[in-house]
Amino acid sequence: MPKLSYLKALHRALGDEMDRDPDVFVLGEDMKFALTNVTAGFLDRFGPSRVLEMPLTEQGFTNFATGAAMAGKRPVVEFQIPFLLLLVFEQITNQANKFRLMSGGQLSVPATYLCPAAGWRAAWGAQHSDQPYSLFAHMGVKTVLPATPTDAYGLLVSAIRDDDPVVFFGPIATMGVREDVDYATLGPVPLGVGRVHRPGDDVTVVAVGHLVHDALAVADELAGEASVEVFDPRSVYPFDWAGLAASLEKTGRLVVIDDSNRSCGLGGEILATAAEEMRLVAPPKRVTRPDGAMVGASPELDVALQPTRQQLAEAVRRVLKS
Amino acid sequence: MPKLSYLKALHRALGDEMDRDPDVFVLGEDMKFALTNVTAGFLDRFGPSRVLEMPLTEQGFTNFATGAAMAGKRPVVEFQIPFLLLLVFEQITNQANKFRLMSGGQLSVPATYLCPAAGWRAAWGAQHSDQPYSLFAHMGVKTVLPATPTDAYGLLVSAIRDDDPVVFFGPIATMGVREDVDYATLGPVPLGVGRVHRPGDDVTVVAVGHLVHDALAVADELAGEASVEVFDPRSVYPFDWAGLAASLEKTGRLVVIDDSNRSCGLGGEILATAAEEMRLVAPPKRVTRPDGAMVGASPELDVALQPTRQQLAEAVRRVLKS
Amino acid sequence: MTDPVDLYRTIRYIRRFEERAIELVTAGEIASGIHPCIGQEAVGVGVCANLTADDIVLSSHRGHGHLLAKGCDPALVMAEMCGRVTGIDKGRGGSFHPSDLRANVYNATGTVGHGAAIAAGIAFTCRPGQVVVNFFGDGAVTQGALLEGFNLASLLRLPVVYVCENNGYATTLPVGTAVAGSITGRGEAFGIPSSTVDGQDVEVVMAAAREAVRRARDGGGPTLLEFTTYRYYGHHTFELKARLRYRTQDEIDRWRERDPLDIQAARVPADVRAEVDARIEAELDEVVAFAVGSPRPDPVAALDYMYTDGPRARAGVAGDA
Amino acid sequence: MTDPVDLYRTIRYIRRFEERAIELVTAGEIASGIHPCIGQEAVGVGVCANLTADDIVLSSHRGHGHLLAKGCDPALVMAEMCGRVTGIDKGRGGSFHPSDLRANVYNATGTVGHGAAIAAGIAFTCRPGQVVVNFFGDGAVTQGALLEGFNLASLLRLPVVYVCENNGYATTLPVGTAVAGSITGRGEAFGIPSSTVDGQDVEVVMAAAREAVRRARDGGGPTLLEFTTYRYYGHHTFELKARLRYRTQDEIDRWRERDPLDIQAARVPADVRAEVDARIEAELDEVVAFAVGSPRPDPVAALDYMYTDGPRARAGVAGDA
Ligand SMILES: Cc1ncc(C[n+]2csc(CCOP(=O)(O)OP(=O)(O)O)c2C)c(N)n1
Ligand SMILES: Cc1ncc(C[n+]2csc(CCOP(=O)(O)OP(=O)(O)O)c2C)c(N)n1
Ligand SMILES: [Mg+2]
Ligand SMILES: [Mg+2]
Repeated sequence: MPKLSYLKALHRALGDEMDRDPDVFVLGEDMKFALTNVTAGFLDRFGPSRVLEMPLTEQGFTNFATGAAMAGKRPVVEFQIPFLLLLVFEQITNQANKFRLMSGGQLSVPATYLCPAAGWRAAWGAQHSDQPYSLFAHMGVKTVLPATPTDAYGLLVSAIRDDDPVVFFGPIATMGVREDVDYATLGPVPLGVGRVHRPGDDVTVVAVGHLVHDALAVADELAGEASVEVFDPRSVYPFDWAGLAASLEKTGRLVVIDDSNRSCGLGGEILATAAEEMRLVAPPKRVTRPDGAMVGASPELDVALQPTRQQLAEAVRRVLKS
Repeated sequence: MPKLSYLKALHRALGDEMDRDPDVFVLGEDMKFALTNVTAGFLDRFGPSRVLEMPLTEQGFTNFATGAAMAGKRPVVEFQIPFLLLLVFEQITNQANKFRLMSGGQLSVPATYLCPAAGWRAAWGAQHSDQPYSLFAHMGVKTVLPATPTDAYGLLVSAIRDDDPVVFFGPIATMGVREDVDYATLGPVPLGVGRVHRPGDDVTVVAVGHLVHDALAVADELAGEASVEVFDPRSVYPFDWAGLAASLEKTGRLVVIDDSNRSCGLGGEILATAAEEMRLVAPPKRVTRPDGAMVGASPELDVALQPTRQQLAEAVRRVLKS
Repeated sequence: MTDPVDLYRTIRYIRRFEERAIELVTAGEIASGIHPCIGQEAVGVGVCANLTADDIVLSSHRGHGHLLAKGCDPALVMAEMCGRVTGIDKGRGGSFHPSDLRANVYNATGTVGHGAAIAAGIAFTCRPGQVVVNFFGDGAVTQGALLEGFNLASLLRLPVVYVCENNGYATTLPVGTAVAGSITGRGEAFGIPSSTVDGQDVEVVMAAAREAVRRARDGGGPTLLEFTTYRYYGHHTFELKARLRYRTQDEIDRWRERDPLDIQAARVPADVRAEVDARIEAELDEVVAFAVGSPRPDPVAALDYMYTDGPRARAGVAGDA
Repeated sequence: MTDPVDLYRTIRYIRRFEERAIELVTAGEIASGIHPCIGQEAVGVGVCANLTADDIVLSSHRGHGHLLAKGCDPALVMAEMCGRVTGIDKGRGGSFHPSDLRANVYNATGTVGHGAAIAAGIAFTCRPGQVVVNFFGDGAVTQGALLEGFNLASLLRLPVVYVCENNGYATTLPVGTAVAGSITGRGEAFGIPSSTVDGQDVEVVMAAAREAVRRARDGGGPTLLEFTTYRYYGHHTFELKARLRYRTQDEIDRWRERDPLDIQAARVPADVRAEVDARIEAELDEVVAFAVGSPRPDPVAALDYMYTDGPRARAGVAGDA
């Protein structure tokens, strides 16, 4: 079977949707030369009226997408750097995401915000390496963070077809991930539905984004000691609480590995909801970035600020002991 | 003793700091006529070079404050509406708050962002009634949310004197709160240090902002049934984890009431940290706004979207039973 | 809708509609208060006189006049302002951020100035000949996002007419102390034809807008029209209680001498006016009765309309969702 | 620093400094890669020639030339680019966002265009006669926040010189397709004297900047100078690997014919140049040796410098903080 990379999956998903639905169009910076490669060849394939080159005007073109979406189009807005989603935070969370309610359901804003470059950029400086997905979850914006090429394909398709704003985070660290796929089986993956990558009985490890692959490696490494279930929610918001509850019914033990900042991050939300509403026989643990981590200053420091397999293995061992 | 209102406490704290330190100045919209009343009379008292009237240019004047702060001033930037802090989210979290690290400690950004109008505005529409403090905590920006006039005075003074950016949230619902104070005793309140408003043995209720007053009322109401400790962290970030741990050592039971959105909010962070690191003899509970709540559309709906005393009383009773 | 009597009727209607609305604010029926456009009616009326039902309007927080001029049902608009479920937005938009797709009035964002790029995005979807009008104030031109919208509209040569209602103030801030350079200069900087026009005479407004609308219809791209005008009642009805000293009574009186209603009234015979006025009063009685008589939203519906589909937001307490 | 030889020396130094830096990128010593300013050196040198040690520079992501022209220690700048603790920012700023208060060079923000208002804020604190220069590119003028900065600087009549290095591209985007209207028109819209000047001849740059700096010193407020220039090496060193077809070799060659180094070299006798060049090579050997020989940051210090005081951030795992 052919190998599909995560980046190619994004390219294919967007292209397929643009083939399928003439209302879908893409806009962003350096579109013409497809700097991120997501839109490679799209200008020739779909023409300049559906591949819009935008100036260095993020708030402007995010609002532009909102207008086009209210009027019936399905814009996909590409952001090359995660902090650009902070720059347009108000436009997405306080405008695009609220207009449907404010209009009493008259209109919707089917816009997709695609960041195919979330997370660490070595030495680019502390402003370029954030993982702001928890912020969008807090504001109630649909947010996805797929880990594999198949899920990236399926969730980008679903995000584009969704009638509400959806933020799609593709971690830099996953862009090269490759997977054997039968193209015929590629299809939409529903928002808010997680996936058990590896079943287990002793402890549930919730991992998101590129850390899913680290969690699987740690699960293998610990195979002799314990049976680890690896659960990937795939969507940050809405979150698959039922899927998590089902896993905890079985294991009763929880460790989360999450690349977002610790305080008020996704990892905390998962621990909180589990502690409040689900079966836990031992105190849960999370492995995250530090509070308000500033990643990107220099490679040596950056590595120390991101969750590691060793930290996860250690946390799993502790949770199993307690 | 004279009664001091929360709003007057802000006015007094800012005025006292401007008297004490010539580097402190205030900027924002409608300064000249002190629309929020925080700066009432300041133009005559301190002159136009320290009370800067700003156009409808939030990102511009937030960056302006960053520049002035890097150069040694202590700007206090007023925002009349909470969503304006979303509009300048990138300027505060990704610029002002990171410049110290990026400069290797050469410079700091002693700016204070004062929102004396956080939370619900009846019928102003879904864009004007947010409580975005958890977002700043996630990004590691020092953030305070005092509940009483004395704490408002003390934390605004500390925020202004702090050498890092600090966001100050004053809930609309507290502006009218009045307290007997001996002006001589008014003084700085340290960031990151909470306060036990009412000691108790059976359950710890963590309440923030205007909800502290509701929590105290509920504690009274439940006095016959249980001894409720009411803990007010006062700062959202850094959080007084030691203070919370001390309270839970005693009670082992936790309920949080928090006006922020549920998912990835402060309430969740408190439950998560307690579940992971502190003594809990029963599952904790939180009373919050719903996920991604859109408050402000209409009074009837808005009331249904904000935490109530009944919800808190019910949660406390459940936690005591379990 | 370019006949002098029609123009008079619409101005008069908006004037009386808002005067009745102010009564409802005082009576506590409009919880938000309102941003009255009284004194500025000629701008919305003169501009919209050039529009068809197919054309699109993106309004501002001071938008009641735009909505009525564009053809929204006054009863449903008043019901919306009163937060009733019968309102154009089922009571979820309120006075500040109305939208009414039946009349092609899109959501007025609360983020001042940001409508400019939203309007550009809507214009990007327009059929040939269809036009988008975006109304905003003098304060909006100091918001960078508005200028980003100008750049996009000009680069893509979009059919947008940008209408700046320069009423002299952003809340309490005089335009002269907020806007370095000029408002029209901001349009010209982006290659957008820009001009300053008297906003008190509806026929002058109509003529200036006609040219801009034609340019947009013919694929000539955006235009910026700055209309000089004035709001008698202040920024928001809170000024009825809190007297702010940012302007003098003398200034208000001078502007009232060029009242848009008087100017247009002078072009309509007295007997015709009497008839028009009487009918308006009768209609407004029904409008107010409908609005005040309509039901308020049910709290159990507080999470409705948040999302088109998918799971509903979790409630603020576990268990009950 | 206005003598032709000094100007030549600084241009030559920057050119060779970056050529050596590119070698270090290839060698893996500069992990971020760099945004070379090679081809644009005359702008930073000509502008900074008018500044005193007391004046302040706010640079951009393409800032090595600005730093050296303002008098930063090249060894410490190179060490910073290599992420070493001996760097101007202890290895926390890197190549893209350097600051060096010893030379009054403030933090270059990574958010393109946002330096304009930061510069205004710094200028607000300036002593009479002190000046702030903010460098940015042609792409920055399409960022609304930059225009908000222009408005504030003009309203407050602040001593800022805005220097736009128009090198024709924002990454791959040609300025003509990004900027509707003109760059200088954006300054004029805010009442800021604005002009377009040749950026390849350092003496022409210096003369244009002299006037702007004098205006700022004398309390005359901000100026916008647009310098037409060009970067030979592309946006970032990743273009050394990934050949992007957004410009032609022919275009690059035509610009090289007006190379700022050649233009200034022609004004300096060959023997003098030979001596200058030799000394630069010797110095750069030491600069590179110092940078590469310096220690990298210790991971245990990853949370240092985040806050001035108060509790440290919690670690990513409970227990060990
Ligand atoms: C970005 C932003 N800043 C501030 C506000 C608060 N605000 C609402 S209306 C207004 C004044 C707007 O003035 P102008 O644009 O002249 O319109 P006018 O009220 O005069 O019609 C302000 C400051 C807001 N809603 N959005
Ligand atoms: C607000 C923002 N948008 C996008 C980027 C990514 N980015 C970094 S440099 C750059 C191009 C800047 O072009 P220009 O301003 O002309 O400066 P030049 O690189 O040509 O010197 C872009 C798009 C950014 N850092 N900030
Ligand atoms: Mg106005
Ligand atoms: Mg450029």
